[in-house]
Amino acid sequence: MDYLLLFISTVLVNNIVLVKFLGLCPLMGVSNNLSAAFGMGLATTFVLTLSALASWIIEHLLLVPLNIEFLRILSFILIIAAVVQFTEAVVRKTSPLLHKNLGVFLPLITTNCAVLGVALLNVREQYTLIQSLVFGMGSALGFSLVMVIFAGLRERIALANVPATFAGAPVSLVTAGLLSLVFMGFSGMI
Amino acid sequence: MFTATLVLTILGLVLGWLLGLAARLFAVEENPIVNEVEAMLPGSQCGQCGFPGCGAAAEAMVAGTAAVNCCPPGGRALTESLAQLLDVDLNSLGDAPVPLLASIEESLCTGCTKCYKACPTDAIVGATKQLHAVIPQACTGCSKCKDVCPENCISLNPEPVTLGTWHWPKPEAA
Amino acid sequence: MFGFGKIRGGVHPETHKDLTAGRSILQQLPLPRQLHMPLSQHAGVAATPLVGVGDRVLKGQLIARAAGSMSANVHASSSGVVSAIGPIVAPHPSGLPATAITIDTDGEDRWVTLEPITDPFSMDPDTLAARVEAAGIVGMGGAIFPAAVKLRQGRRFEIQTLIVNGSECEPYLTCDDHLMQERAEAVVDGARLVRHIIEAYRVVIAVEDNKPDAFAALTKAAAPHGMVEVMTVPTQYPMGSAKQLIQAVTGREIPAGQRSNDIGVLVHNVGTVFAIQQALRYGRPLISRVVTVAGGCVQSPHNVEALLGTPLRELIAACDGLKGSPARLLMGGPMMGQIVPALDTPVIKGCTGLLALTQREVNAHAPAPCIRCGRCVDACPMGLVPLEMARHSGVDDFEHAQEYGLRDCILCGSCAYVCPSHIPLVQYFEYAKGELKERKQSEQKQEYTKRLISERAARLEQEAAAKAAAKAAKKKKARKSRSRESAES
Amino acid sequence: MNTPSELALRASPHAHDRSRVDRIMLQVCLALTPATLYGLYLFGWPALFTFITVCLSAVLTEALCLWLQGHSLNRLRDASALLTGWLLAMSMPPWTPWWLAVSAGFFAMAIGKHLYGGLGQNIFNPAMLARVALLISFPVQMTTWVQVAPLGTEQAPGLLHSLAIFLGTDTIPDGYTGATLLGAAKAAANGGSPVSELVAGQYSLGQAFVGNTRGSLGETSELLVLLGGLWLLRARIISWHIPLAMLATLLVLAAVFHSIDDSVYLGPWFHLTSGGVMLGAFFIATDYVTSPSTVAGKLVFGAGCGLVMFLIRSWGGFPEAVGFAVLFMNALTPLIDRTLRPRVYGRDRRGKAIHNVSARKVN
Repeated sequence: MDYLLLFISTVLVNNIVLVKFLGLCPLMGVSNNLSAAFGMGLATTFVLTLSALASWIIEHLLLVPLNIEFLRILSFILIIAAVVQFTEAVVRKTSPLLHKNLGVFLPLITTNCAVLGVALLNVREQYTLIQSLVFGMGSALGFSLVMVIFAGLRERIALANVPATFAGAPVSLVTAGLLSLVFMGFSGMI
Repeated sequence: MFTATLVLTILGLVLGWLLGLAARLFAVEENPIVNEVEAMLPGSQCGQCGFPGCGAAAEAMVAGTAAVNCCPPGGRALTESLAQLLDVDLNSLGDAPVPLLASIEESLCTGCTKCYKACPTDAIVGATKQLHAVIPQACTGCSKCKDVCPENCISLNPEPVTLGTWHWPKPEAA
Repeated sequence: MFGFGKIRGGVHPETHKDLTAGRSILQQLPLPRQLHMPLSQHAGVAATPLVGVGDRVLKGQLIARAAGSMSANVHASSSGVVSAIGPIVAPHPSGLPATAITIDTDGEDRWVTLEPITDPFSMDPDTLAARVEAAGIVGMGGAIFPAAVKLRQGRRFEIQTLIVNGSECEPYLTCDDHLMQERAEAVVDGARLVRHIIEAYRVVIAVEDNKPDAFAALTKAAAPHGMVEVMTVPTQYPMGSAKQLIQAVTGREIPAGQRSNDIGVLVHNVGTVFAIQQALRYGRPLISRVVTVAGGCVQSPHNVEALLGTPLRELIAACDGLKGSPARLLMGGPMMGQIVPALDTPVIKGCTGLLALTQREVNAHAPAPCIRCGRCVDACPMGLVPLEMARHSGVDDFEHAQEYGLRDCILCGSCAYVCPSHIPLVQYFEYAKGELKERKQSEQKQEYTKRLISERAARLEQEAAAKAAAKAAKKKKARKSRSRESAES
Repeated sequence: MNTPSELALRASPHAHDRSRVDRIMLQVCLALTPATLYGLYLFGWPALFTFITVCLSAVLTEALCLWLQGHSLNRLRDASALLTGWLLAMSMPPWTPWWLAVSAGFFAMAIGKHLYGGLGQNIFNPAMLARVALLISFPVQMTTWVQVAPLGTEQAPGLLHSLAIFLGTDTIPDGYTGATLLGAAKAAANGGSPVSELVAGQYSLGQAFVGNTRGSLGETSELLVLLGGLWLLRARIISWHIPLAMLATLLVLAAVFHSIDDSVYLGPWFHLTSGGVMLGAFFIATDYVTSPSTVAGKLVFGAGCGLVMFLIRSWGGFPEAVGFAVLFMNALTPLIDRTLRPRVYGRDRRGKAIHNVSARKVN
């Protein structure tokens, strides 16, 4: 039950994108097409879950025993980069079209602050292995949910005649803000 | 200090090894995109795009030095499929050149068969000392016939709109 | 069997059919001085003219022959002299020219010798189909598909139900209604003949329930022949569309990409059936048709039986002219009819009506932005999402427009009729369909040129090879003769 | 007539029913009128000032935006700005001070609507967007609910006093303000005391329905709002799918949870008759622009609104949830529209041609 609560909380209430404002780069970059956004969501889910797991292992089996916590960020980035490279190889093999759609944003998951953020938050909140995994997956699903919703909205906005001053990134950013406003309705739950 | 260096080195080595393994496991063979583009082009080597032939045009398009709508015989359909393949924004392109059709001024034609021989698509029919005529369905508007005509009796004009080709224009937006 | 009758969506436009109600078909129109017979009054390839300028022609004489199987014959609708073969303003909204044979009538209206058939039921169906083809009959409800092609296609299928389409759902139009009322026997006879040709198990004449007189007349006429059912279907636009009518009568849908034949159904319009009856019983080719002349701007609206080729002006004159200047002048009904570019354009085979509408009747307004109210979605009889189709067509995103159903759109106009924003939805679809067609054609042309180029390359290669071979042979021969010479010496 | 002019080149159909956008908008306004008048009567002069200010602010902002974009001001005639302002005014506290009323109308029109290109292009319901944005930005003012003080009674402030309250030069008298019933229930639940007692003490179905309770104009008389909504249904301005799905979902969820533990969860009738649910179901959620356009989509949308509303009301931090629920489903609308389409004639749900063995004769 606790895990379920943690999961719902990370998906809806403390959404990584709309409430913690992490991972905005892919949100803006890849959400102009629904299928790409969905693919990005899946890829990020994969990376996030895997890196949350791996970073926990590194943290607790390597850094803490050896007393070298000061290497935390460095080693986490190393792990994330490796996981992303691995994911890219997989995506390229399994879905060339998705690979093309995601383009540069796939390797850029490396610098997706959500990924590093979740790994670091796991340490800060002193989550257990399972909790880290749930937190990682919840965050990733929250990220995917927002990506997909946002892509749907942007496909509609793309057809609207937005005033030239706001067309493109401005209206997307405002929409992200409004969406975040909407998600505030879930605050107070849990 | 030593531990830190060692840990990072080992970490790097292990991850690198894993990635190398993954790269081999998920290797993808990529086919050269230039061939794909060339296969899509009409292949009449007409040169209306300004390049010596379809192969050169394909190379230029992939390199980004030629616009994807530079091929008049290919028309909008080709432009769109190329734009999708090469990931080009269609709206960023200017107006495409209009496809043209050759027509022979009958009063001037001497039946020299020069155009007939030059046509890459066999779109001109006729025989020696007889009037030549253009088959519009086969003509790509490449102007090769015009270049060789000694009588200057070939002209290139945009395709006329007929009942068969007319269609409703886009309504004005509200 | 009467349990179906439901179609999806649809609209209930004001019918305005009372304008011509109770007025029988005007038959004796003054013979026009000139008749323009366009070579393309049918779907498919234009017919090839058989006469030249200056030729005398008789009424009913074949003046242009069908070019290939998807085409239709054209007959002179009165006797006279061919005065021109050339472009006239086409009965088409674009106002572009179309080739037509112009006949200066001589006033004698002299028929060619006709070949009536005394007992068509004893004849071979294929022969009858050939007679229908010879008579130049096309779909008279506006579809203008060559009738003989449809009959022949029908013969290749096991047709369960022949539906005679009497559900004239377009507002104003009553030409079919009057045909059914005044010539019920001929319509029933025609239905039996078509049934004989395609060997259908069952014949249903489907009449919308707002035409009780036609229903009564047909029922009476059909009574002696047990096999013709006369059935009412609900009054609803677009009930007259074949797909919808089939759904209403049989409860089945035509699978996407297939034709009604595939589900064992064939639909013919009452006008077509009547023309077929005339051709088979009396040998008369298709040279006239009933046209509804109506609308708020017509002095005395009537149905008139007009010779094909009659300038539209004459029809209006026969109805005592116009009152006021019309906001729209249409050929066909208001829902799917098209604007007429000029009143000189002639009556053609698919001309169901000539409407002169007032501004109030048209009720046109400047388009406003789409408010996504979804009324078009509710009105669409095909289950499409017109608002999305139009939005994507508007930005030339035809792929998405197709995804939302552009391909299945029958252009019935129900969506545009109910749109509170008055968006010209149908024009968006026409535009998108036209663009897609153009693209397909240019793709086909490209394939064709590619083939031509490779053929040419092969030919050149062959020629070069042949030349080389000839050269080699010559050389060889020369060498041989030289060696012989040297041997001899 | 012989020359095909630009105007003449019009595609079919050449007939049209009598519907027009402006007529639809005005009909919706008309449907709101009884509830509005009653609400204005209940809350007196300050409410009238607020109402007029919000509507005026919305219309003027629309005019400003149209002017800035170089559009014709004729577009104001479609009355959509008036309707948005009206709905917004009906969902705000009746005695909202002038500056809040002005910003509400401005936010709804400028950010909620014209940023996206104007009529028909916005993705969130402008009225709800403005209400939620203000609720989060000015939580105190936006939850200042005055007690019912019908015009002509002693409690009702006079015209001048009302104006002073509205302009902020005078404060609202003590004892006038309090929480809405839903707010009180939320507070009770948070404080750990059973809501059933509170409900038993203060709530009566009849009262809530007729509307002598604290709340916004659209929240007080659920009955009049419901009647207006039913009239819209009858006039075929809206369809039954969204309201029914929304109310039914809320009803069922509330009934189930209430029967599980009535000390924590409010009863179904309480849910339905409080917090402007009727206004939300018939007037807000059914907004054409921001709700799905297909039947299946509408049902899902309505059910989603009901579900989210129940979630927030039962476990969230905000007492009433119509705004958040509708906005959340607005965000999902493009996805719903994409996935839930009608079945196409001759095709199955997935768009494949329906199966048929061709009647072609074999030989």
